[in-house]
Amino acid sequence: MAENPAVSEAFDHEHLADERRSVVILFSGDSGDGMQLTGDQFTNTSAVLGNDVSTFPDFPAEIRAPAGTIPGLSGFQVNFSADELYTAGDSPQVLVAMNPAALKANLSELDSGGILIVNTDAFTRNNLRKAGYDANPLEEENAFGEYELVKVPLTTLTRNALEDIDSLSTQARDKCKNAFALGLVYWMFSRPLENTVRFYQTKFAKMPDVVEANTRALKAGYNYGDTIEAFSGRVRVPSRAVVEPGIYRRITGNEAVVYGLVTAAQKAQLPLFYGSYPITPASPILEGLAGLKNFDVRTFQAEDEIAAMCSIIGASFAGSLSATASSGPGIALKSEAINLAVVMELPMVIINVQRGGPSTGLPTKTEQADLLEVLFGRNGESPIPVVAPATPGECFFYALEACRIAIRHMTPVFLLTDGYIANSSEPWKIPDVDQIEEIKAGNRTDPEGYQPYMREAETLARPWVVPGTPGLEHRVGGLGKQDVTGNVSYDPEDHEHIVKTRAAKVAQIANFISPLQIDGPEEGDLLVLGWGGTYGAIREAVTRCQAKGYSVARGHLRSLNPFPSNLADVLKRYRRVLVPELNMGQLAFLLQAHYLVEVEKLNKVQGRPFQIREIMEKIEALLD
Amino acid sequence: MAENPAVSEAFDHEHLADERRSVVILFSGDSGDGMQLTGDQFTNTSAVLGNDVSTFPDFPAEIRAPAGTIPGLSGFQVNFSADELYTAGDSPQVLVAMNPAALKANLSELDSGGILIVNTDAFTRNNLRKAGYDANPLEEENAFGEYELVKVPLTTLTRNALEDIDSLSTQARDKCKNAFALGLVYWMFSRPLENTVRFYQTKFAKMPDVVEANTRALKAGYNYGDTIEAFSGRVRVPSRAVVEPGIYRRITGNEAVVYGLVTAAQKAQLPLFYGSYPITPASPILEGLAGLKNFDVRTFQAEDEIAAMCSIIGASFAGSLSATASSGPGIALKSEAINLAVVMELPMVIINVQRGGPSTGLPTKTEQADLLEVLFGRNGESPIPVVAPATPGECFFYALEACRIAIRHMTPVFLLTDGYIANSSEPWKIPDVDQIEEIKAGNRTDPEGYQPYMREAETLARPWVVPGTPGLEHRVGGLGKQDVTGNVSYDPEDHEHIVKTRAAKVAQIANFISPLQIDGPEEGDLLVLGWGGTYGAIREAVTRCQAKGYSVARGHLRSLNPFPSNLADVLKRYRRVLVPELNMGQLAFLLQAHYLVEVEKLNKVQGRPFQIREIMEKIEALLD
Amino acid sequence: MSEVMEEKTLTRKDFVSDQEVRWCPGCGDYAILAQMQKVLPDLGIPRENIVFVSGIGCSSRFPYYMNTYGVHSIHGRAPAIATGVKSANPDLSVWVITGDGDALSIGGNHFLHCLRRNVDLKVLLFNNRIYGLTKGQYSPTSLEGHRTKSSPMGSIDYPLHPLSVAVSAEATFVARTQDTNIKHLSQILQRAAAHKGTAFVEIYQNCVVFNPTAWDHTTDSDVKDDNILYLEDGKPLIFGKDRDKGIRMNGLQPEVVNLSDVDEQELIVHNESEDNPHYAYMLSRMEDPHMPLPFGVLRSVSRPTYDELLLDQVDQAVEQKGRGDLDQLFKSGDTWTVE
Amino acid sequence: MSEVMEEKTLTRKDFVSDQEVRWCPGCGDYAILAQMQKVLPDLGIPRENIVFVSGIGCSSRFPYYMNTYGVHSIHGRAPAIATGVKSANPDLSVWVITGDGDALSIGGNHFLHCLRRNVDLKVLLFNNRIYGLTKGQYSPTSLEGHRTKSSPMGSIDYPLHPLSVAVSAEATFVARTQDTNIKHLSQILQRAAAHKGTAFVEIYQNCVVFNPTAWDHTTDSDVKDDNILYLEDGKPLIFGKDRDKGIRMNGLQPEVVNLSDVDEQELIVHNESEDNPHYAYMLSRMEDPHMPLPFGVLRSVSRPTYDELLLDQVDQAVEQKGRGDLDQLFKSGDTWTVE
Ligand SMILES: Cc1ncc(C[n+]2csc(CCOP(=O)(O)OP(=O)(O)O)c2C)c(N)n1
Ligand SMILES: Cc1ncc(C[n+]2csc(CCOP(=O)(O)OP(=O)(O)O)c2C)c(N)n1
Ligand code: SF4
Ligand code: SF4
Ligand SMILES: [Mg+2]
Ligand SMILES: [Mg+2]
Repeated sequence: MAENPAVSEAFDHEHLADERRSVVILFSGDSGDGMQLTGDQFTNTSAVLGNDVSTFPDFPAEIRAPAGTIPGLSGFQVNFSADELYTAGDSPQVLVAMNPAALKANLSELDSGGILIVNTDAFTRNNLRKAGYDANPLEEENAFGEYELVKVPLTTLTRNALEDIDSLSTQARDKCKNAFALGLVYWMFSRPLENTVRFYQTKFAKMPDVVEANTRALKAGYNYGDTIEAFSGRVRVPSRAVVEPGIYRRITGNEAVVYGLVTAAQKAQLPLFYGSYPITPASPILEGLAGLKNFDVRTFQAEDEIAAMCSIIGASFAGSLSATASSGPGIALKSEAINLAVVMELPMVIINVQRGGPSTGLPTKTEQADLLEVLFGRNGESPIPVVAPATPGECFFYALEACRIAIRHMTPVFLLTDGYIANSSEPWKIPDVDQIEEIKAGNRTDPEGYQPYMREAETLARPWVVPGTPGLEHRVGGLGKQDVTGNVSYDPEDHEHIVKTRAAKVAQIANFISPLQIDGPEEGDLLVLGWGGTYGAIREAVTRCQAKGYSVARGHLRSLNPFPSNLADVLKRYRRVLVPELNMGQLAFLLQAHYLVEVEKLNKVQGRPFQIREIMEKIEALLD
Repeated sequence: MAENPAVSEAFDHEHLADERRSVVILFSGDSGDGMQLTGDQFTNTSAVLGNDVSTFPDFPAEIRAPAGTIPGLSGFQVNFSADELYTAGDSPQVLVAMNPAALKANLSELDSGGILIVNTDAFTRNNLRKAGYDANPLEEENAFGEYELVKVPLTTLTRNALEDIDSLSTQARDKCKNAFALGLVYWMFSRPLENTVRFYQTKFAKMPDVVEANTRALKAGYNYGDTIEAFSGRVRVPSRAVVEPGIYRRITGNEAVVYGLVTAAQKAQLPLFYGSYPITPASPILEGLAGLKNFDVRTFQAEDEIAAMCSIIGASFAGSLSATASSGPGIALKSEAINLAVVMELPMVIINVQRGGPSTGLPTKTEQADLLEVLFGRNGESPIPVVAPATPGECFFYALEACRIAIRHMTPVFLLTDGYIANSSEPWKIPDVDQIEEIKAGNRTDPEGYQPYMREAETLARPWVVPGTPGLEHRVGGLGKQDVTGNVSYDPEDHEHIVKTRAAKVAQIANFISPLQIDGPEEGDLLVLGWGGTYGAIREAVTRCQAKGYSVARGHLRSLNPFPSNLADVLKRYRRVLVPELNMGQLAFLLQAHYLVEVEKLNKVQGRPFQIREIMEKIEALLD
Repeated sequence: MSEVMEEKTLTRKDFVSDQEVRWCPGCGDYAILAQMQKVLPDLGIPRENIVFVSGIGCSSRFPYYMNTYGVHSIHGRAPAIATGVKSANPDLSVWVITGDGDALSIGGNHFLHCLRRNVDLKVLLFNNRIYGLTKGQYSPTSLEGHRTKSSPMGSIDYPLHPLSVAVSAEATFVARTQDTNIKHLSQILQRAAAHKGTAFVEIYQNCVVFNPTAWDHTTDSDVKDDNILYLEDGKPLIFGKDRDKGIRMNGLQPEVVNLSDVDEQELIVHNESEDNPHYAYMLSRMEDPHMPLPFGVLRSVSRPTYDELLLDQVDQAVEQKGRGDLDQLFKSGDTWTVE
Repeated sequence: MSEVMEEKTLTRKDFVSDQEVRWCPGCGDYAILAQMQKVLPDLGIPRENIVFVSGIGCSSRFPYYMNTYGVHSIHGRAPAIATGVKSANPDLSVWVITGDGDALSIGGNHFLHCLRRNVDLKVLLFNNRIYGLTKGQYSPTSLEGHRTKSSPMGSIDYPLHPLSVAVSAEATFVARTQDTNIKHLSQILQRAAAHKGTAFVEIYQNCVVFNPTAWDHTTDSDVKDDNILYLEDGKPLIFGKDRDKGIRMNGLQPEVVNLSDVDEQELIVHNESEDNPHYAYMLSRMEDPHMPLPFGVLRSVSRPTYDELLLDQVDQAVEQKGRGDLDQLFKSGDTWTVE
């Protein structure tokens, strides 16, 4: 059914190949080896071919290690499939190791029977030492018994292929070895080259010799596959059979957040003010928005996270849709100012792309350990709605939704994502822009009866009045205040009243959000409840357990504050509740406190996403 | 039994007076009227006389209002008693109102039948207007029917008394009217003047005419009482009968913290480094310590709270006992740096003198709403021990204890107090310095086998090695790390291991702290569980309910993280658990999450402490 | 600023809010408030286009008393909030009210960065050399040795010079005036309002309660004229009760000379628009006891403002790429169609 | 510094830690690390008395590579942490390693305040005019118009001048040097080490990955000698490949002159200990293209340090009140006895 303009005739009658429903490939090499780009190309081509895809880039630790070392590795794992996919796969069936370090670091992950492609040219004494090998493992007998080892002198072959491109230095030519490797992998999985060739043409438009070199290396790699017949056979991963019609693209969580924010601003007919300070893994949101100034996006790279937060308070006060993003240390720094936003009751979105903590922690790794912080990390009683998308694609919808909540309820809103969904990608069905509901952001202009903290009955939202509106001049601040008038007040009853009103306002949002959906039996032995980026692994694990006949259902929370109103009820319908989280049990803690149900916990704090099998094992252990 | 050097013969045979077990007086007037000083003097004199005393100063909101307005009021409530006291009293039996605003703001609090002393001179048209009176209430008939109204032209009388002190301006003489008022109240309760006269002599040592004026006004007030016989009778509040022997003084919570920190440093034989940024109500700790440099106390007034927190990390790294204090907004700002302290595993104490929040909130008012913040207000999994004294006097012991825990377990420790116990005072039995246990702070100097994150078996504490020690050079930081070596590590298992180790280290402190003590039946209908400054009101309420025959017991948590190890067990022994808190239910939330017991809540978020009767009502409602 | 000027002429009263003013009697803040309320009507800016943003401190209560839009924010952060306000709506006239602690202690960094970005804000620093609101601890402008609640043995911090810090932060407008010097104050407020870019004004302000003698040398009629140098653009640096003293360069250093001894030609001629900021810096370092304190505009140069440049980029982007179109954006890059 | 000097002479190797250095190949940080490791043995400070404190950034990994005590702290806060270290133990030699983002963006305030307090710290700012660690956004020293990941249309922030900011923050020692200029770098490190008080050194550092051309004008052999002015105390300001150019004052402004045209006598003579900081400020504002960039020590004056003054107050207090006695303290004020 998939019409695919990029699929040339040549590839349509590939029938000789072995067929597989899905395959996971891990590309691993030095940061300089272009692994992200290579993985990206493979993923795009596969997506365009009609596969479902899911990726997991694993960046090197923040400091660039000297080439050849394990800390300097950059990895890109792609799962592509004929069926629907929810994770980038527990472990690869194909490992492309550009140097000894890549082999050393990843070999243990490779599925037994998997294919191992190594660049033999990189196995020099120096590189072996840097990777921590005493001897060259490629020379050891039977070292790779359980794998299909494909030794390729990638550097040499690439050099040979590009011999006559004189305008390029050897270094520049050597850079093309990833194209050679990609070509080889394309051959293995019967993928067309057009897409990538076109990519080279666009990316290096100003350097025709670089286009030529890469294209040639790519083709050489492809042809090399044909020639050597190294593999036990080519593999075919067919297109998905049933896919919702539409136009698709790949999207990462950070990209989706960027699009979601811009869409919200357009739908609210407001400029978007985005104030932020760079930090891994949130910086791409700033960088993405900085490139969209023609949408009246105003990006402000602040001097620090405090200023970033304050700037969006100011911008919101002055009538912009405004947002900021940060991670770990930066979110902590914002907390004082966030509290001002709570008290001023102004709309804005604070994005926390969670990373491994505490403190500087693991900047490039993922974790879900900031949930309690965003709920409670401020002095006093300070309620803030929290939404958390489950997948890269959902980041679009929930960024938009966070803006909608912020404006409708006049409150700062937290959008919680994490390093995993921020950087990994999945196919995204491009929404019909016209179908997206407008955001009503009408600023009040009528002075009649105006009071700064008067409230809408349904939402308890106060009016958004912006400077420039005659007759509505008013002052707001962080001191204790009287409701309705907004006047500074130290009166005991005024204080208690407004504290409770703020709480009620946020609690009331439950009336506006969808109830928790359950996938599986309506009642039963076990409910697996998740939130955020663990979605794919949980979904897959539960589906597989259901297939095995277990009485297990699954729900995924997208609103962490308030919880959906049916949650209490849902929790009661299962004998046990399991919450898998990439932290020490933060959602579990909240559920116990709120609903007094005992929660089983599956916790992982390793800077890495769950594997499907880890969750399956836990489910089975609980139910066997 | 109370030997009291300050009690002159003259007062020993006061037998004519009516006798009361305890009385609550509220002094209220403009910030400039010297109410704090007046209240303080009355309290000291009463304490020295052998009464138990408990005080509650209520400062004006941070901005000095123009004289005569309600926001400009400064109040000082003192409860003095022949029995043991736990609070400053629910409501006064005597109100001294220096102006119309004081009357307006406090009259409704005065017990029916209470005595109302007003300065009639201050009831000018202007002042009445500022207080919001349309007419002079003193001129209304029966306006004060239920009270004993004593009208005193305080200003005039004071001026008259000081007529011939030419060296003082009228303004300066008028300032003495609080002394006149105090003298009058001294007369009412048969208190000696010596103590206060001595105080004037010391305080105004350099201004003999001021000493003379105040002393004369004081005596004039006293004599005025004798002369007018305005009151239904003088009241005698006898000394306490059974008091633990010892030397006593009055102490506020902030003073006690100062003494606790200095004592800890002396007992650990370390310099005390205190880095802080001024903020209400924590500044007095900085100011107190700044005056104790001869104890090798080094105070650093930082440029902000972040720098303050960072400076104590540096000082701790370099071997000082170190501490900081702040409140609401400042604690929020420190959170990023606190996380560094968690990861560096260095000893230090962070004091949060809680005030009304969120944001700037109610700087001079009390609240307990930062409990969840100190537990969870940091990115990642970041456990910190939290201790909370229950009374001003206990602040001494728990400041000392916080230092002890910090050093023994090599961790930052939170000390949670609040505006109420920080500013209010109680008699404090001066401890025998020699009896206070030393704090073992031995820095490791032996290079043999040293690793920065090697750990003691019992505490999991790492060694405290300070720069200057040869052979133990090492580097620490906020990045993910390997246990034992302390090396930077992004390894999944290393990360999970150290996250769990930090949690275990803090959990293990439960082995070192005393179990929760119960006052009342070992099991029964209701356990009232409190923490922090609500102690007095809870204790008194429970005692009274017990006296009424209710099956109610009481416990007070001083360690909020970890909880005492017997807590789970204690909670099970009562049919219901009630947690009164000055927040929306934070401890209740924790108990539900940890122990899955349903908790009844009594919450008050009014910037004011509980009244005894509020808690009694709740207990009775639950048990009737 | 909005193009459309309001027709109705405003008066002082239009700028007085309904909130009771709550500073200590005698506080210098009153005079500044009064001058501000007097100056604003003359600027021709519609009241609804004016926003006051402050941090925390006695001085920071200011916005409550102005019948305009206002934010009483958090300690030290007003410049960052104001940057957001101005970037969201460059038509607004945005004023930052701050204290010596608010601006130079906790807020030092935001102060620096709003100046260097030249955001079109008017920043008024009420310098009383003390923390007023928290009842009297020393501030970053307190003098060495100052005994306060938190420095009972005297402060050991060297004070910052607000004007020097501002100049070094690339400020395009730097001025000094004083609460009690009502006419001068009002002139300077007008000059600040007229400047496009960050206009920084240090206002000596008397905290009668916690630091009442801080500015005696500039208010006592006996000495003040010898201690203050009123700057006038294009005029030589002359001061003194009898205007008999002047400043000239002696090598690399400025020095005070008697006009009876030297020719006026030798004096430094004030040039507030001197591009190289080191001249303004030199002025900012003139202090008692050896030198008079410059009052007035030390520096006023013109540079594009942050908010201007920000919006320019938006316009440019629209020009280059066309007004943003979501559908186009979503479909940029590789897409595929499922039917 | 400790009075007792270690007997054993240390070598470069003694300062190399066991951690693998992880900067990009070609990064300027390597050279600075190497020079530091070379200079330290000559200072005669026992290794255990040396502490390196850094924030976050590529440059801030520095402490891991030094076999001394070290703290790799959080972004921008190293000066505050170092202040705590030094106050707790003034015997230590404390070095702060920071980047242009770390020191001047998020850390601007602490930077300012440690300088003004004159805490005895050596602060080395590795200026590469970019955020290296977060992969290439513009920094507070990036030039206007600089296109980076976060400024695709060019930066609209005016850059800060680190030396100017330092001077205005009352710095007692201010210097500039460069990663590739090994000999000069090593001299300046020695000078910084010898200074008592905060010694601030800006080091031009090459980020080969994200901003490789930033310092071409000071490294390209064709032009560098015309762009750099090496300061020597007591010597006239002369520069140029052929040392044929000099700087003199023209009214209030410095100007470049050809030595063939003017007498050397007219040139400004460098005086690093000039008390009035406006001379150092003037030097700090000399920039290409019109003026050469001063390298070397711009300012070095002597003032009591914060840590000294702090400990002095402790000593004084002990002298005045006697060594603190807890029992006495507790019993100060009104007490009463119950028997
Ligand atoms: C984060 C934070 N820290 C500390 C405080 C306490 N605080 C309020 S105002 C102030 C200083 C006021 O001094 P200044 O800025 O000079 O203003 P002034 O009161 O003198 O006008 C301080 C320390 C606070 N409100 N918030
Ligand atoms: C609180 C906080 N905000 C942001 C970051 C992300 N971050 C790390 S280093 C850095 C800037 C680095 O630039 P610079 O100080 O110039 O050092 P360089 O890498 O160029 O040596 C940033 C923004 C962080 N680690 N912590
Ligand atoms: S404390 Fe000082 S600055 Fe504050 S209102 Fe009073 S006089 Fe003014
Ligand atoms: S990114 Fe730049 S500064 Fe960082 S290590 Fe690489 S070259 Fe050096
Ligand atoms: Mg001030
Ligand atoms: Mg940099």
